[in-house]
Amino acid sequence: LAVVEENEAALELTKKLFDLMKAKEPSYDEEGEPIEEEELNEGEVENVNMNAFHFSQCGFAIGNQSVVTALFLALQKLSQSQPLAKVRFFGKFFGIEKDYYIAEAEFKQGERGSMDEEEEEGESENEEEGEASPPTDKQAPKEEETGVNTYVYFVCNYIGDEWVRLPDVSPQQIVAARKIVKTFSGDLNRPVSSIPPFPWTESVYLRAQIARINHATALAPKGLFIFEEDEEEETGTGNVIEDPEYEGTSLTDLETIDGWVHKESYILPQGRITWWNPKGDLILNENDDESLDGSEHEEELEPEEGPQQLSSVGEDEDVGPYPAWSVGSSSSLYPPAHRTYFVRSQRWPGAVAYYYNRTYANIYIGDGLKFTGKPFSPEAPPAPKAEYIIPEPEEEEEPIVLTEMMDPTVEQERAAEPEEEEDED
Amino acid sequence: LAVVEENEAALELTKKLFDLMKAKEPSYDEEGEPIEEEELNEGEVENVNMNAFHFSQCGFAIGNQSVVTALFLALQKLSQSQPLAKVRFFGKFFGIEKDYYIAEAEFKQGERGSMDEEEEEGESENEEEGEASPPTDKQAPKEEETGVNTYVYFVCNYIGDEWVRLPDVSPQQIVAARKIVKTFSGDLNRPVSSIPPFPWTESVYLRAQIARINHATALAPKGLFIFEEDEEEETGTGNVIEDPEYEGTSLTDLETIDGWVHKESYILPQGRITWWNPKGDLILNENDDESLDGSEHEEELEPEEGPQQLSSVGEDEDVGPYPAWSVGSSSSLYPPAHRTYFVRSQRWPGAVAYYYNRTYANIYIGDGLKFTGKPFSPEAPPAPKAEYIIPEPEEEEEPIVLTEMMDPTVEQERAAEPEEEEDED
Amino acid sequence: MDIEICWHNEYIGSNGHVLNAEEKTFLQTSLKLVKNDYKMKYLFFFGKVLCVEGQYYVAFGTSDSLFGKKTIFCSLNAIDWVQLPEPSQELVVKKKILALSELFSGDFGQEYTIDLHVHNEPKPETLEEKSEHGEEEEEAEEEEEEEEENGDNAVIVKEEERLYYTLEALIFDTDIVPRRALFLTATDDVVPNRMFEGLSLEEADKIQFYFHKREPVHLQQKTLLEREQLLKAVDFMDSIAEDFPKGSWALRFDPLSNLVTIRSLVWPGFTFTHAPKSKEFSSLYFGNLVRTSDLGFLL
Amino acid sequence: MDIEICWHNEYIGSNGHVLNAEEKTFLQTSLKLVKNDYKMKYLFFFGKVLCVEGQYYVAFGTSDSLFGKKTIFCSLNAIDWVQLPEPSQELVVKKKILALSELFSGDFGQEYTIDLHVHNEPKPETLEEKSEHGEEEEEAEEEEEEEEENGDNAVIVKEEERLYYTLEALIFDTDIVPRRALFLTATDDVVPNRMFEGLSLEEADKIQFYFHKREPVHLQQKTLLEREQLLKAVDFMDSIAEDFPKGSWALRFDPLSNLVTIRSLVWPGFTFTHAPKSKEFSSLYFGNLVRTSDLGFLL
Repeated sequence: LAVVEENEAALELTKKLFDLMKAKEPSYDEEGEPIEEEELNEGEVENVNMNAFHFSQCGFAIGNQSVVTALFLALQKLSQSQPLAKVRFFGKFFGIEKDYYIAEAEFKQGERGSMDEEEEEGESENEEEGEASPPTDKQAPKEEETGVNTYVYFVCNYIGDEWVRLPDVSPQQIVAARKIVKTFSGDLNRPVSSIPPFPWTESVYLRAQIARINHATALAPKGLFIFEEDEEEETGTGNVIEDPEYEGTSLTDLETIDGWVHKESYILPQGRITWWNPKGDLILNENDDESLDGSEHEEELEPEEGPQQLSSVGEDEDVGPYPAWSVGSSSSLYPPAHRTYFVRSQRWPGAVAYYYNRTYANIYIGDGLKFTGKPFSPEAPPAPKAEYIIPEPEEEEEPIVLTEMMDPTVEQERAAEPEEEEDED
Repeated sequence: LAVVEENEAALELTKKLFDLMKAKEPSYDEEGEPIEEEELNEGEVENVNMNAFHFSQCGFAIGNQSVVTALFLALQKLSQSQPLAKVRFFGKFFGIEKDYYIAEAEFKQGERGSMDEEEEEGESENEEEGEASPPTDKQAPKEEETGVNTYVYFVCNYIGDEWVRLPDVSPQQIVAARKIVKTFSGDLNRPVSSIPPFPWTESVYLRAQIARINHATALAPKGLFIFEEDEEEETGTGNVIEDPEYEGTSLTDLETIDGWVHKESYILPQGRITWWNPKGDLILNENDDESLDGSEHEEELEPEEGPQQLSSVGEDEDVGPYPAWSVGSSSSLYPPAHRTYFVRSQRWPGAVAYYYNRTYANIYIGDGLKFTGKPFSPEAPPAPKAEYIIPEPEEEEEPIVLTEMMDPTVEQERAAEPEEEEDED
Repeated sequence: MDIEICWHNEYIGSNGHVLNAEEKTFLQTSLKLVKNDYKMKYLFFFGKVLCVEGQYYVAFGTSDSLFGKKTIFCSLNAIDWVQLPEPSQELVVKKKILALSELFSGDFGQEYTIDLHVHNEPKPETLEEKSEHGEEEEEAEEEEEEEEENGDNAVIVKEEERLYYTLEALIFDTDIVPRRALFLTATDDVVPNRMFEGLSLEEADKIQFYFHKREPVHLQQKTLLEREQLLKAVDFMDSIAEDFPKGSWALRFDPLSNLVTIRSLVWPGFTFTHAPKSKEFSSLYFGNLVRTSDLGFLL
Repeated sequence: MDIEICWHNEYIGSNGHVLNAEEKTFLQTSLKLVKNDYKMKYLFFFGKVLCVEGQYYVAFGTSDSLFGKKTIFCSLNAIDWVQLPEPSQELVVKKKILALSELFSGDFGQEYTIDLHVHNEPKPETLEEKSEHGEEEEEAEEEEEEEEENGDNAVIVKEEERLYYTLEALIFDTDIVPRRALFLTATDDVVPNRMFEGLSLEEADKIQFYFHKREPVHLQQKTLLEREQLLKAVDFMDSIAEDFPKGSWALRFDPLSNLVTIRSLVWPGFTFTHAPKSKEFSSLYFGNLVRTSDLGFLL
């Protein structure tokens, strides 16, 4: 038996949760008959409950069962309020003052729309860049509904709060986010004070980190996904579909790192998934694999390359002296078929995926910062105000090829600098 | 942070648990190399962890996660110490002083053996009956390694204690157990003082109740099991095997009672699964289905009949005015495919089965007593020392057919009386 | 509340029942609002009544002192709660209601006909309405009933009323605390004892160290000499060891989880748990709200 | 212990980590034996150090008073525990050991070469043994090392020693309690405060109401006037609000679970949880035992 204690803030949130709970109930205003209200959207919502169980078996947790249930209610409400096809819980970012709960969504075909007022707001706070206007040939254009903007993200500080849609991310924002090391405050509208400066609000920084984390750590069990019409050899970015003949991933593979592949392509140094040729106006269509093949086009610039979608995570570059991934299982007692297997990222601590009997999920719960394995200063800030710097390849086998070209503009500098981080997110 | 507090009894049990934990570790006495000790038996042990999760989603629990893990360790140790093919957790009986944890085991082919000293002990305490000797034609013979003795049961009072093997059960013991209402004490060797008298110790009473509960409440999802070589029509006791083409049970069925079938046949009033003809010396072989067909043999006595193996539980007789089973699911929020479905017995409160995505399990956690739905006195004690009584059919459509026959012996009275309980366990 | 519900679930599992994830979430949320809306000083989640269809979730609270008049709350879905109104039946009717033995239907409005003839026991009349295929004997009874219903000697009560009386009796019988958990102040207020550190291991497995959290009944009947032995500030309640019938509680200490569990044999489904040497204790009811009447046979 | 481990898991989940079912079972069982075998008066499970291979489970205890000399226990499998011997390195070596920044290997016997030259920082020498494909620059360093190892200015220490010193520092920095949870008796004994009923909601979200569970360091430096304001029996420890650098703690109140969570930004992975208005508090560490040194950039 327990005494219920309460305070105002808690009461406020409790009422919001109560509304979520009520929302799932059909109304029965008249005698017995359920009232059909306006048709609600029915997006597919992740089985948070089951996934939370498996994560907890592996030592990772979103929170207790009540938190998980409340989270499901909140995701379900989100999926009903917008024309979403799919919603999953991306994870949680710790902030100094508040945390962010993050939902990853896919809109139904053609229903994505723009961000309405919210996007406008976000854009107006972007003081320097004009990436909403058509891209010039000087600056890598934003990927629209594809690449790093394939998914739309919604965040809230407390489960039960309204979900706030994050703006799409531009290559320049990703490039800038890579250069800073900054703990989140928990306030989306706060400017990010960092060295070097990050000229947008925390919402943009958050969105950029989500993109980096997702493209570096979203994993799938080997064999579950295949490329449609065997385009994998060519581009690594073909349309990926579930293999209808998938029979589960071998437990022997899961005990090592071999059971896991990347579900997403890495973000190129440029800040995009598909390489944009800064030389010409030609914007490469990401589904047009032939145009990506450098040899056929005889471009002067080598396109940037990174690990491909569905490549084995065992091939990922080490984090300093350590392997990029660490595997484990839920049990030392149960026979292999009864264990839940997991893999966690060393580069993005808090990113983890589990596998159990053909089901799997990814989650990220961390401070949103990359671990580089370098002593003391996880990421050395670049010298401020430097002139054009030839990027130094670090910890990499192949030096980056630089060709003779025109004097770079400021924008080109921006696009060029992050190459030191290639492959890492 | 927590202070560890301890007392003697707890310390004793803790050491036993510690030994269980250590047992699972390979020994590394020399430098690094694991030492192979005597070959341990490797029986298949139920995935207690996963099943406990699903049960808890439905509101039923064995205990917290530590209890569940300790239980697995204990079952695993049991499976290694004897030539068992399969072990599952049958459930828990509450006793006044101690509880019983019960494991259900199947021995490997031909390895079952007798109970050694333990059985002898059990038998010696049986003062009146001589069922260890070959059955006479006056008394229904014990089923050997089949029927109510298909499984072997092991019990302990605390997880971590030694498992004690329970003796096989005779028809007379089942018949006697049906007549009494008695809470367990938790002491296997204690005599059962009841009205009418039960002439064996609590271990026999426990074993009889387990048989009654298992044969009444062990369920399987519809479609998972099929009869080998379509013998089902004839006897209801054919060899049951898993359907290799099973694709899961329909969720629509699981939302009602239609998703569930009996995994075991009911125990006949006689106290056996296969009917034994008291008229002649002929003992029916339970696998010889033709011999069971009354019409072919033209016996004078109608064989007793009860609901058959793999029959739908929806056809079970009501418990007084209430349906025998009640169904439910883990969630009102998640879409049907993400829910765990369960069915619980009204007749044996504490017996429950769950289904989730082709997996299922049964468990019993209760006081070992039947609920009859009758006011005040769950089971009216029969008038003591009465002469031969013609059994009155209760709550049944068909009256029982009685044929003219010789004056009954005491044994026949025993065998006849329980007919009032037909179909109920 | 939050913590306690968690705690319940981890441990009361030894009783075979837990609240599942959704129930916990719903209860935590909705009971906070109940406490606030009804201005309860103390609010306790009591358990779950298993009915023929569905269940009742039950909570109770007091708006003033711990021993104050209890308000009983009920919910069908763990979200929407109603306060059960206190019925005003005569004592004789109340007794007959408490003697009803059929399961609760799960419908507040379900009606029960209480026969006030000088019979041995009331009959489960409502049940027969459901069993259409009754035997002749039952039909005969039904006719009898109908007569009674028309006469002055039958009272029709609602399940809501039966629920109130039965829960009141159940809570009266089973709402227990370890010795020293509550404290009687100099001004005769009953308050949680801040100094309470749990029973010792020696105390914890004896039922005389558990008390009914209510105004004492047996205590008044003790001789002055007996009362002399007691600590006024602590022993101001009835010990459950004095409950009738004897043996109506089963106490168990589990060294694995280091917990004492007390089950009521009179009200099967009621479980109380205490972790010795800690402040922690809690109880939960999961049952069909039918009192055991044949304890004599069982024990 | 049992209860606390349960409690940890339900709530520390907000940190992203929990102990899984097997870990809980193993810890509950094996730590009871540790407490008994080593005759610890107080024994606390502290957390889990994530290593390159596997992990170290960590517990610590005192055999006398709460502020007594801490014994640190370590286990690779949560079953078998060893007491970490206290190393006897000179202060200068200890400081260099604490400044090591590479991950722990998961092997007690792993050796680290501590360079005592007047360099800026010790180099992560052990790591290079593993990275076979090092660049020329690193190879050059390795040669340098070898020279040093042969000289008098290098000390080889074992991971066991590094583990002890680092854990000692971590526990010193992070072992915290809410105000009033501990009590200073008239005889200067520190004991758990039986009257502790938790922080109020107003107190609970301010870091000055949380204290280091150790002999105070900053307190002595206060003026008499400042000390006059303090309650001797309660404010006998350092508040974490005085920790340097400022902002090394992130405090959060979650109204949904009604819990305060305090995370250390200096030792990422350390989380303390308190349920306001309850006796409940606990903490757990899940991390790689590397102290953050670039807090200036992060904040």
